[in-house]
Amino acid sequence: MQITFTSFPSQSGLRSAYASATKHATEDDEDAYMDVEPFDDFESDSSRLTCPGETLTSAQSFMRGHGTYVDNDDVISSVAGTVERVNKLITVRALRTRYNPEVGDLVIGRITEVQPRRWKVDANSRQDAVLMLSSVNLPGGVQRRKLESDELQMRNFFEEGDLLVAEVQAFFSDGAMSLHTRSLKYGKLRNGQLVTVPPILVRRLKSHFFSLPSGVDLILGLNGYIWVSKHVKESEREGEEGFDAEAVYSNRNDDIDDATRTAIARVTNIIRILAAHSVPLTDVVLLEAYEWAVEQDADVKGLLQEDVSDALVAAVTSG
Amino acid sequence: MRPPSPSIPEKEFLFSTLEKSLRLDGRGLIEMRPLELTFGEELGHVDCTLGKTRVLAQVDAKMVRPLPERPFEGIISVHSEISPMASPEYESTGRPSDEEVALSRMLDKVIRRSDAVDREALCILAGQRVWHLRLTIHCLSDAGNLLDCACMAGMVALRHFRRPDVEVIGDEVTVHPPSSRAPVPLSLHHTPFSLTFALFAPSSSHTNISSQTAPITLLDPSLLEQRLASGTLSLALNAQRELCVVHKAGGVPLTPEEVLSAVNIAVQKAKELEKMVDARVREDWAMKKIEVR
Amino acid sequence: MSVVLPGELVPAQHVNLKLGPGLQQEAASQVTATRAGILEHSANNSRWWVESNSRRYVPAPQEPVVGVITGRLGEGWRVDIGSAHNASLDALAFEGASRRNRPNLKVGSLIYARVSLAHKDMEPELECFDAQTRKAEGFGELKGGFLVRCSLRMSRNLLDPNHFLLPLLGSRFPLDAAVGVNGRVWISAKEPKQTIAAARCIEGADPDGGGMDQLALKMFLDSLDF
Amino acid sequence: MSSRIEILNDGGFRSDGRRQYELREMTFDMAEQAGADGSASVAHGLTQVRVSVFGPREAKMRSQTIHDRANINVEVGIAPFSTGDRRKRSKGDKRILEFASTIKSTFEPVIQTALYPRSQIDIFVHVLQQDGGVLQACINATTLALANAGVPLLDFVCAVTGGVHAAAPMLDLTTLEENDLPHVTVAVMPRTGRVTLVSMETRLHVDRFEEILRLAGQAGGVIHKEMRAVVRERTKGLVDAMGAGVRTSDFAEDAMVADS
Repeated sequence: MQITFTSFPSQSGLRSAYASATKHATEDDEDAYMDVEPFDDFESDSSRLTCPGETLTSAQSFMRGHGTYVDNDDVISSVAGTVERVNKLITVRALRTRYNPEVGDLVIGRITEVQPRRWKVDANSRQDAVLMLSSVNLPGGVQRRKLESDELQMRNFFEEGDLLVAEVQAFFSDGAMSLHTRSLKYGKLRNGQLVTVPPILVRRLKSHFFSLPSGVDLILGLNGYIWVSKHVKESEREGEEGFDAEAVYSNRNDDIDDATRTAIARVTNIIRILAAHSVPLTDVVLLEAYEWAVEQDADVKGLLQEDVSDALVAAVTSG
Repeated sequence: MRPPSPSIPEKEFLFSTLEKSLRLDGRGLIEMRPLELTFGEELGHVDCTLGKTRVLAQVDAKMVRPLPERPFEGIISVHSEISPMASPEYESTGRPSDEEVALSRMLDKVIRRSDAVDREALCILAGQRVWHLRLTIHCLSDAGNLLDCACMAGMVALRHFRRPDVEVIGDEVTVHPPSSRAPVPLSLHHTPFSLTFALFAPSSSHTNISSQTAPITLLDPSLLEQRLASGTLSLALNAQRELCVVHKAGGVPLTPEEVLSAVNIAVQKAKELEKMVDARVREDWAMKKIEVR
Repeated sequence: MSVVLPGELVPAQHVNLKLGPGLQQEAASQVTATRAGILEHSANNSRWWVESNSRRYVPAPQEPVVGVITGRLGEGWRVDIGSAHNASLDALAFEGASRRNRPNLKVGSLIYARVSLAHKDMEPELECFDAQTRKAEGFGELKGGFLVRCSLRMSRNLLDPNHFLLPLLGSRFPLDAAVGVNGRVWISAKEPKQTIAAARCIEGADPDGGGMDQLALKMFLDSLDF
Repeated sequence: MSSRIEILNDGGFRSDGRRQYELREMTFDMAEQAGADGSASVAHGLTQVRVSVFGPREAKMRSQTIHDRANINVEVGIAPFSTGDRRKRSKGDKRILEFASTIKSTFEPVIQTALYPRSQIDIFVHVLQQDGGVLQACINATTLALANAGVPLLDFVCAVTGGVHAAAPMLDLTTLEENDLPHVTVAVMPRTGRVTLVSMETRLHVDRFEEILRLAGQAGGVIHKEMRAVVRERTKGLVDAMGAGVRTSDFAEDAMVADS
């Protein structure tokens, strides 16, 4: 008996790049995708792909990591992605997923809720992160004692909708992460705009803060949130002694001139283009892309046109 | 306040007994709780109990104008509602609960979609007058497997019900009161019975649902069994080996053989139920002395 | 034996009168029943109460109860004991518990505890030790076994040393039981079959269930396989 | 009216020219939808469904959180223009609610919910065109959307509809055929070949049911192959795109550190 399908002409021209409209498949077909090669030559092929439900290896000789589960002595993949192996540990990394936090990660988040002695922060993770009142810098310096009045004026520091940059401090027992902003690098974000990209495109770098020429600062959050803002001169940053609560928790933007606004918009569009083409974002890539865009003298809006953005990606990736 | 989910010792004890094929109330795995049917004064009024689960069903008929798109067919409507009186599990909130949706859809499928009642036989005068049957299901108490009990009550009520005899001369319709002419039973194509199996994943690791060994299947789950089961399989079928509804959404995955073996068990049970229901309805009719002549 | 209905006047009089469940004093010397049941009094007529059966537990101090942990509550747990409100159980109310060493209870764990505070305007509170001696005295987490739910009357009967059921079961097989007056009885025997038999006997003997007397229950027990 | 049309003619062809066991053209589209964590469009012939998945994310209502696993929320919308008779169905329609609850309970044991305590996974299903096999399209689209969102699944869930015309079983029915024939929707988990969903609402003899159940199980395997091919193609596309960007020594070093 044969199970076959299709009777209508395929219209794949109308569909996107990932659409499939297969003409014919029968049960007797050679299974082209059934590459159940022995696990030994796995090392040679560093980017082996897998899908949910595919058996990867035996559970007796390997340990299961993220993205896998064990059933009947088999390690089986539970996500679609690339198989990675470290010694005996097998993990599958999904290519599109929410942010998986680790302690020490730099993230950008948005306040969703003000609760007693804590803020809830959306950081593109499986649960909202928690920012304790005790984990933020309060006016008056580090040595200052907590006051009950702080609890009553929490909205003066952060309120719903505020964006902030913070570091993952620890995890609660249920897996929710707790953040802290106890460094002058961290805190409320102003003078710019947010771009979101798939978290996998932001890898861990030596520094996640950097400046592009023409006065644009970038913060690459590991959770895929990226902050593009007006450059703040080193000297103008608030020093340790002169912790100025008014400035740190201010809700007002500084004056931003038109050139800077254009530059911010250009960087934002570049990030959007690179993310749409799944190009991992690093300082080098971004700088190169920015220089290319300036060189081409393309207007900010024009970057988003398909031919221009393809050329941009080609320029950046070909090297 | 909803009662909390069963405690860990209850859960573990139930699983350990099921591995030994024991049930907490002493039943076998595919044994139903005793079914009792109590008929009311009126025809089409039945109180159906399955263990401590209890459902009341009542049928009445009135003459209405048929729907314009179906001039030759009578109308059947089923009303069901799970009120908080059935169990503290149910709360009276605006949106119907999942159980309520499942129950009303099951009743709809078993009684209306399966074509149990001959709708054309409910037509009195084409396009002018048809019978409108209204079946109301009251869930009085839920001690597990409310679904089967409600379907059973509904079907038995339809079996037990008799509508007044009518006579049509030309365009004139005469309804004969029960005192002058015996009311007539509904014309039913068949009687489907709903049978629900609770499925339990084998072995102690209940998280791992795709294990190779066969899951434990038990018929007519009690409240605790129902709450702890990892999935149910509901079948509705008649004594003529015809399936009317199969509903298994998620839960432990089964091999086709396991599904079919459950179907075969259900076939046997349906035959037994048919026999019992038939006997009970006849017995009650005989007692009520409906026949005038 | 006299049956009273709610609203009936009760001839309870004593210089040191103490009223139990189901009775209420309205005027100076007028006592009325608030519950239907059998009116009982102590030998010297000082204590009066109405013996009735229900399934809803109203907490009273010092009563032993079986509860299910439903969640964490600050330093302790929230416990369902079948009353109108969840009870709270402090993590330190256990034998040998300290800030460092607290019992490991999960959501869904069963505990045997005593009601330490029951007030109509407050959440009931539980403790798993004797507050004076700080000894467990049988209270604590119940591991394994099975939980049987019965009427309040049945659980009170089971606590009565003269009641036949537990000695009868004990004569057939070894059995651990923790009886809560909130209509929950935890039982544990070696074999699951024995636990099932015990559970079915409790249900059979329940005045609100099978209602079997000693003789009938003995026959019922003999018919079971354990 | 529909009974006037021959379901299966003497030559063994169905009303749309297919053979008994022939499935309609399938289109699986996993292109991203802005904002959603994963999405997919699936078409079986003229039936077309789109599914977006959001999450795992913070639960919108705290009362819905489950302390030891993620809560799954399914909402189904049926476009009024999806059928011939343009009809707006209200959100409280029992049939739609049952549909949503069927999808929810099908995926609840397949998603590894225990990995995400107190989170919520939202699945929004939109039926854009109906021509038979709507449940099958919804299940397949949900599987792909979940895979696309990187939500861990025990296996694919692949669904197909089967029916019987006078003792002749057939697969992947159109609305015309569904109106006339008893039909069953079966979803299989291909790795073990077990069925996780069986849904039938029409009268069918037990023996015929058996035949269809087995046939649909096999057809599920065929659909699985197609779905897997699409997921692989998409994964490969993303991996290649990302690989193309890796060339700065600086980054490669960091990537190594991150991976180990």
